Amino acid sequence: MISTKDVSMRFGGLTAVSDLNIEIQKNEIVGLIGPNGAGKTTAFNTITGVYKPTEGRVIFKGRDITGQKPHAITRLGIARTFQNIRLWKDMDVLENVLVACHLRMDVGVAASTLHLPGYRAKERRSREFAMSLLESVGLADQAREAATSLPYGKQRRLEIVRALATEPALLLLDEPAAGMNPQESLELMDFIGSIRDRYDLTILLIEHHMQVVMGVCSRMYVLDYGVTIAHGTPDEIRRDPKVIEAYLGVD
Amino acid sequence: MKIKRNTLLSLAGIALLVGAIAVADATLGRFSVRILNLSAIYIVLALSLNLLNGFTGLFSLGHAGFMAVGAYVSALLTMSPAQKDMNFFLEPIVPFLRDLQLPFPLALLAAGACAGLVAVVIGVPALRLRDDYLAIATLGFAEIIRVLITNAQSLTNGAQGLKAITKYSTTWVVWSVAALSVAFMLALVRSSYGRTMKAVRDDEVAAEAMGVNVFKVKSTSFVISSFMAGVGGALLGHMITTIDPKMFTLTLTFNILLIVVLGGNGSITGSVIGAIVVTVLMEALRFLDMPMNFLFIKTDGLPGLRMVIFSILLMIVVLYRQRGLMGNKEFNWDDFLGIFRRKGASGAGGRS
Amino acid sequence: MELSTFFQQLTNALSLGSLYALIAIGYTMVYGILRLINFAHGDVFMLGAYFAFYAATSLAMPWWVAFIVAIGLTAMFGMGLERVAYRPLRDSPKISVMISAIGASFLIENVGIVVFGGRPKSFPSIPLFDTVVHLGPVSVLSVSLFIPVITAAILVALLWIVNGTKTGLAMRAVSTDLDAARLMAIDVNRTISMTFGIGSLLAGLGGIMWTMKYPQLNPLMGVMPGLKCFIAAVIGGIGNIPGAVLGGFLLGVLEIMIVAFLPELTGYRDAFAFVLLIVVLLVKPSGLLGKHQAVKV
Amino acid sequence: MKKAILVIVAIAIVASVVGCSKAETKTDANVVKFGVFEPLTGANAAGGAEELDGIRLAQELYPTVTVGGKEYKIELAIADNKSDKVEAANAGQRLVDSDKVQVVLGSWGSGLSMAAGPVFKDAQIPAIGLSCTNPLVTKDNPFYFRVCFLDPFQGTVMANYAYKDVGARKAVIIREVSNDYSVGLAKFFADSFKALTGDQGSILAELNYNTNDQDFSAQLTQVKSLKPDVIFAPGNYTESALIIKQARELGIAAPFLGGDTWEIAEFINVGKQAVEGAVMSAFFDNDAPLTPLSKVFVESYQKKYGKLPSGTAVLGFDGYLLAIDAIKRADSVDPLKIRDAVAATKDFAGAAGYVTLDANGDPIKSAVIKEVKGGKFVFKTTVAP
Amino acid sequence: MLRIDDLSVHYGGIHALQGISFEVPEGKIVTLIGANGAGKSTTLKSVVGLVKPSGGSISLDGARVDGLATRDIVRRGVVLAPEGRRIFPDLTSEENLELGAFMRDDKAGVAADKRRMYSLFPRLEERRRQKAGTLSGGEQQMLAVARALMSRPKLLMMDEPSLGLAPLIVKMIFDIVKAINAEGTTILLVEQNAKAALEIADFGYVLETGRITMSGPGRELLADDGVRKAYLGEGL
Repeated sequence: MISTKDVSMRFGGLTAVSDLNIEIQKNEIVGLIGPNGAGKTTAFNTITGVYKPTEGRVIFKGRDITGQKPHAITRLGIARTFQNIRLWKDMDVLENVLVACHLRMDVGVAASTLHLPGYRAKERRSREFAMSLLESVGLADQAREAATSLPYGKQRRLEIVRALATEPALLLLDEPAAGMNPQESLELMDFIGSIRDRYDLTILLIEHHMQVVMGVCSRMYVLDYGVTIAHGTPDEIRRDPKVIEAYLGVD
Repeated sequence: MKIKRNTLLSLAGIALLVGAIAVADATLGRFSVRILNLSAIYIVLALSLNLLNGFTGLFSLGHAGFMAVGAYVSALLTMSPAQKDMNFFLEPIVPFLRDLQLPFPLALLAAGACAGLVAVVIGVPALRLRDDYLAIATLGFAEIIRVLITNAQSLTNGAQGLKAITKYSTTWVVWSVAALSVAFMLALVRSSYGRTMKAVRDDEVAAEAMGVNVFKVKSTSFVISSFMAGVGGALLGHMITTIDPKMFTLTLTFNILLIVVLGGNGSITGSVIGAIVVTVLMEALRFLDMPMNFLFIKTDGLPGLRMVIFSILLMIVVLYRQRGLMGNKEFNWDDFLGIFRRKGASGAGGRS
Repeated sequence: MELSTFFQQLTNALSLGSLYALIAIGYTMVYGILRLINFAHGDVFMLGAYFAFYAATSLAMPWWVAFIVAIGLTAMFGMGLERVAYRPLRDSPKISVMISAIGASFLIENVGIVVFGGRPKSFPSIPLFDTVVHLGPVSVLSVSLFIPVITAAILVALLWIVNGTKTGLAMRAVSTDLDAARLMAIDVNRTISMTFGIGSLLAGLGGIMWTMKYPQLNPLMGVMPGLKCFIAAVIGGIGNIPGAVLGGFLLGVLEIMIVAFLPELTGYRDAFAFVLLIVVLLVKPSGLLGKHQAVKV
Repeated sequence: MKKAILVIVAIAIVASVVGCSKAETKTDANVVKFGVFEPLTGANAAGGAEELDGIRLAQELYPTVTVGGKEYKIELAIADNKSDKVEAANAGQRLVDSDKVQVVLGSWGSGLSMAAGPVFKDAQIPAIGLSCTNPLVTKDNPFYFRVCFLDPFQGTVMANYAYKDVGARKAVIIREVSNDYSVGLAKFFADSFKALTGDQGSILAELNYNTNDQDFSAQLTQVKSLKPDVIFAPGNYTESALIIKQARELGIAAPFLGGDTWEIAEFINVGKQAVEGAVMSAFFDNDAPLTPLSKVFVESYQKKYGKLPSGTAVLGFDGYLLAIDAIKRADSVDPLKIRDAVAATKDFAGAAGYVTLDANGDPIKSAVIKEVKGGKFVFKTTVAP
Repeated sequence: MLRIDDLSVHYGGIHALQGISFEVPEGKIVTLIGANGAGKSTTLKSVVGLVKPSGGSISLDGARVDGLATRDIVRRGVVLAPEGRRIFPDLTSEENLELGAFMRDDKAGVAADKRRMYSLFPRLEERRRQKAGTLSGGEQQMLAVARALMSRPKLLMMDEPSLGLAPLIVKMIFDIVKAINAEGTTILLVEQNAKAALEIADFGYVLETGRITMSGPGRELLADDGVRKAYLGEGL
């Protein structure tokens, strides 16, 4: 589905990610873990086009997408969420999702401003789709509330739903469980598993709480200082001495 | 049920407004009608700036430039060759432009189109800049346009400006264009495309990640806004019937910006109210410039006092009510009726 | 072009450039600390000139006393302006603060028109500044010899304040991270106020020097110099003090040399400043000496 | 939030009430209203103030007019046009509509007059321009007249002066490119000067500057290297004074010639020593009385304002008197009749000479040439058309 | 020393702290642990006045300090080494240290403390003329701690000092924290690296979405099953 070939990202003298090689198959859920500042989010940003990698290639569905603009990459089927929630604060919950639906509506300014019949049909479909997505995370009742008035956990869910509205094949989740208590985190992981099945997704997910991702991921990559220090199944990772040392910080 | 009621109310409201304008046009003096019509032009201009500033989050200070383009294009296209000869008495106008004459509606469209075109050519590259950098770059563009117009003697008549432009900006014309602009803005803002603009305003990075082509959305907004500014500028020219480059300075842009800010950044209702309030207030405050006698204190005329009071009012709004009169809310019947209901419930008798 | 003409133009350019530089420094100081384009800077500049005018004429002070009083008043005015128009908006979006700056500029101009009158006033001639000096074929007004010296002195003094004193340390801290500066027990409000004071002091000084060179005052006299010097500050890299000086000189040289080498384009002179601005913004938005600031995602 | 709205609404209400009550002042049967439409703020404020001084003096001397045996009191309705076209049209409309004036006087600045011209034309109110010299002001507008000469005439006069009196064969023109007045005058001067010298190359260069520019060193250095016999630099008085000052600093000795806008105290105040010897065309001179009224004007002006009048002030005076004269001749206060009377003006004796209006509404008038000498404007000669 | 009673903080619609109470006794190390967004940083920010509480009280040595300006709170001896270090990247390391002592007027004392910091963190002395932004993450964290100590605080609050640091450096930082504490400075430590924090803490509190859900001596919490499961990655 997606692979990165020797992707490196340098800022000035600082190498945030070096020689990242990730390979994910369709319908896998893969974790990208590592301590804060290990370069996980930078890796996301190079995949989604926010940064153009200093070196290396990003291949999605057999196609080189390195250096493409983020919106173009989203159109190709990669959607993401953000570590620090980035909802549109002056819009309500439904509108937040509808903006993401715009991508697949393929309507121009003229058609949408004049509310031409074709646009009306598409808009109706988008609304139905958005509402069904909201329903799936229990936000349908709050569709008309301001997005930022939701509690933290629900904002996270809304971000995921918003990403789903772009109808992606690959979903990148940046610390989806941040700010949740362990119970909520576990529920979230179940939810992630369920959307994978329902929407036929491939998921790459950043976390730094390992036990949260262990249950849901089939494989994981461990980053430290931008370097991939390990990858494998949760069991392999759990036993890897390098991971234990670098990641858990045990003495 | 409720929706039906509101639709009916809206229709009634529109009918009432049309009636009011008709009555005003027929009965009010020319001065009042002039102010009324000027308000309509400012509605168009304020909406155009609000589209950029309020709905797309682009801070542009270049509106005067696009207005100038619109005003000149429409003026030159509607003038007869004889009028042009009279105007260009220093240096003759270039021949192809001399003989080109279009009916007013076409000229108005051409004015908008040319302003839009200028926006594409010079403005769009500047959209890579952010915030205050964009503001000063657009400000710079507007000044450059003005200097070009001043120096292009055989095209624009330079500093002499143009005189005897036909007065097409009648009450019905300006208010129709204003109504059309309001309708257009409402339709745009409520459409899917309008939502992407607001998304770009609130968080560009998130918008880009959700598949919104941020650059395209910004450019579209910029070009539409310039188109409207061009139309507004043209209407202004056809109202005053004479234009020159000195009209289109930064002060003009600031005036429109004030309307947008006063009315509420991101509120169509706000821009409409702001345009009317500001235009009327500027004239209503004129008494401040005259000699006054308040009881015992007599002053000689203090020319300029009006502008002082006006600027103080503006500062009060900016400092104490940053979101303007309407915030980013729009007028709707439920809130409007709610005001009366609340007053009735609290039993306040002080309604005048 | 004859050599003497060229040298005369070069002198013109340096003289204009150093004046631009002097005013641009004030702009850059204020921007450096608040990231705010102080649209009212040009109007503060105008006030400085008027204060000096009234002190020297109505109050009949000796010119140097008048200058000191005027510069002091201007600095105080700048601090007051920050307090009234910018401080209440410190946590507001950038656009609000900019609009407030525009509003303040409007207000000062309009008050100026009412208080000072719309008719231009002329500054009484001060022989020390108002004599023509001949340097070979080149002639120059004596004030034009003082201005570069003053600009250089100000540059040195400011670099010392910013890099060598505790106040300067606080200024630099406040300009990078407001909250972290608070954690260092820095009085952020006072530091910002002081920066505004210094910036306005320079505007006042610039206004006075300006009227020494071009001895007429009117309430809108600050608008064009304000814009030009802002452009100079942006070209040099706004927030960067040596950058402002560089930008001022560049702009002065450009404006003069355009006229010198392409006299048929004199009518476009004002446009060139803006063209230069836009080119710099598009090619290197952070200015010639400015640092690039990455946007964090 | 509510407070801010309340404040604004309250002020708006108060303003409109006061404003309206002002506008609706008693329409006394025995009052004639003269609208004065001038830039009292903004870039042209000084010129507007000069004209207003002349008008006020005239009102003081001639506060009434007798029509049909009835004495009418003359009231002034003054509107500031802020040196801005949009405002100018509004102010003009306000005068005819709210103040219901019978005649309009003004405005300094031809562009402003042109902006309000159609308003007066529509309302059929006669307007008398005072010092607006642009040919377009009265063109195509049967309701606009003026009491000053026009730019083409002024340009010719100065070209003649340059050629004959200065003996110049090579001239440089410095134009304020954003000022219609300056650009127009420069062109008329250039045409005449070329005709006089018979040399298309007699204008060595036309250099430009913009309104509000203050540094002209680059243009002037250019001028210096061209070594012209004379420099024609019509434009705003402040910029012009700065140009001459900077030219002298650069060591340019050639005489400077300009137009009527120079004849104002600020020109000498700003230029000081440097403008000594500058020569300009003017409307009027205190030392060369053109009519019996000239002396009356100069004396009463000095008494009222404690200074010598400028050519602009005298035109304000004359405009007011022409309006009274027309009302007397029409023997009516009906604006249309006043208009016809104004249009028929012949040999009207104002303080600044005799006025006869042509079909366009423009006077055929003499110009005066003055020079700055000893910090004063000194009469040189009168040029008849 | 520090006492927090029923502290509430709102950010717009979010109720970030929902009435928490705890105490930091003089001379002790107290730690707040919890997930991202639980409200740990908010707590520290409200103590130094960077965040205005919407309810509750904060008192220092018995005197209320909520509502005071940050500068005045710092002058009373509370200092925060903030999350993400927040060093001044364009200033040199030495200037950063001087800023830490900004409120102090005793030049000799400041100079002595600077020397002490250099002996505590020799790496910083090597880099004293270098712009702080060019330091490595660990060096920046050392600088942040040293800068905080330059004000001679009575109470040192540290927000995630181990963030993004290599284990060796984390260990070193924690050793220094212990040493500082031994010299008499009270410490309030916020950490996600719960294990390291609890090991050195006298007392710990667990924050969960704006509420304190557990508290107890560090060692006890370390042994608690719930804590182990939720925050220590046990049962991996």
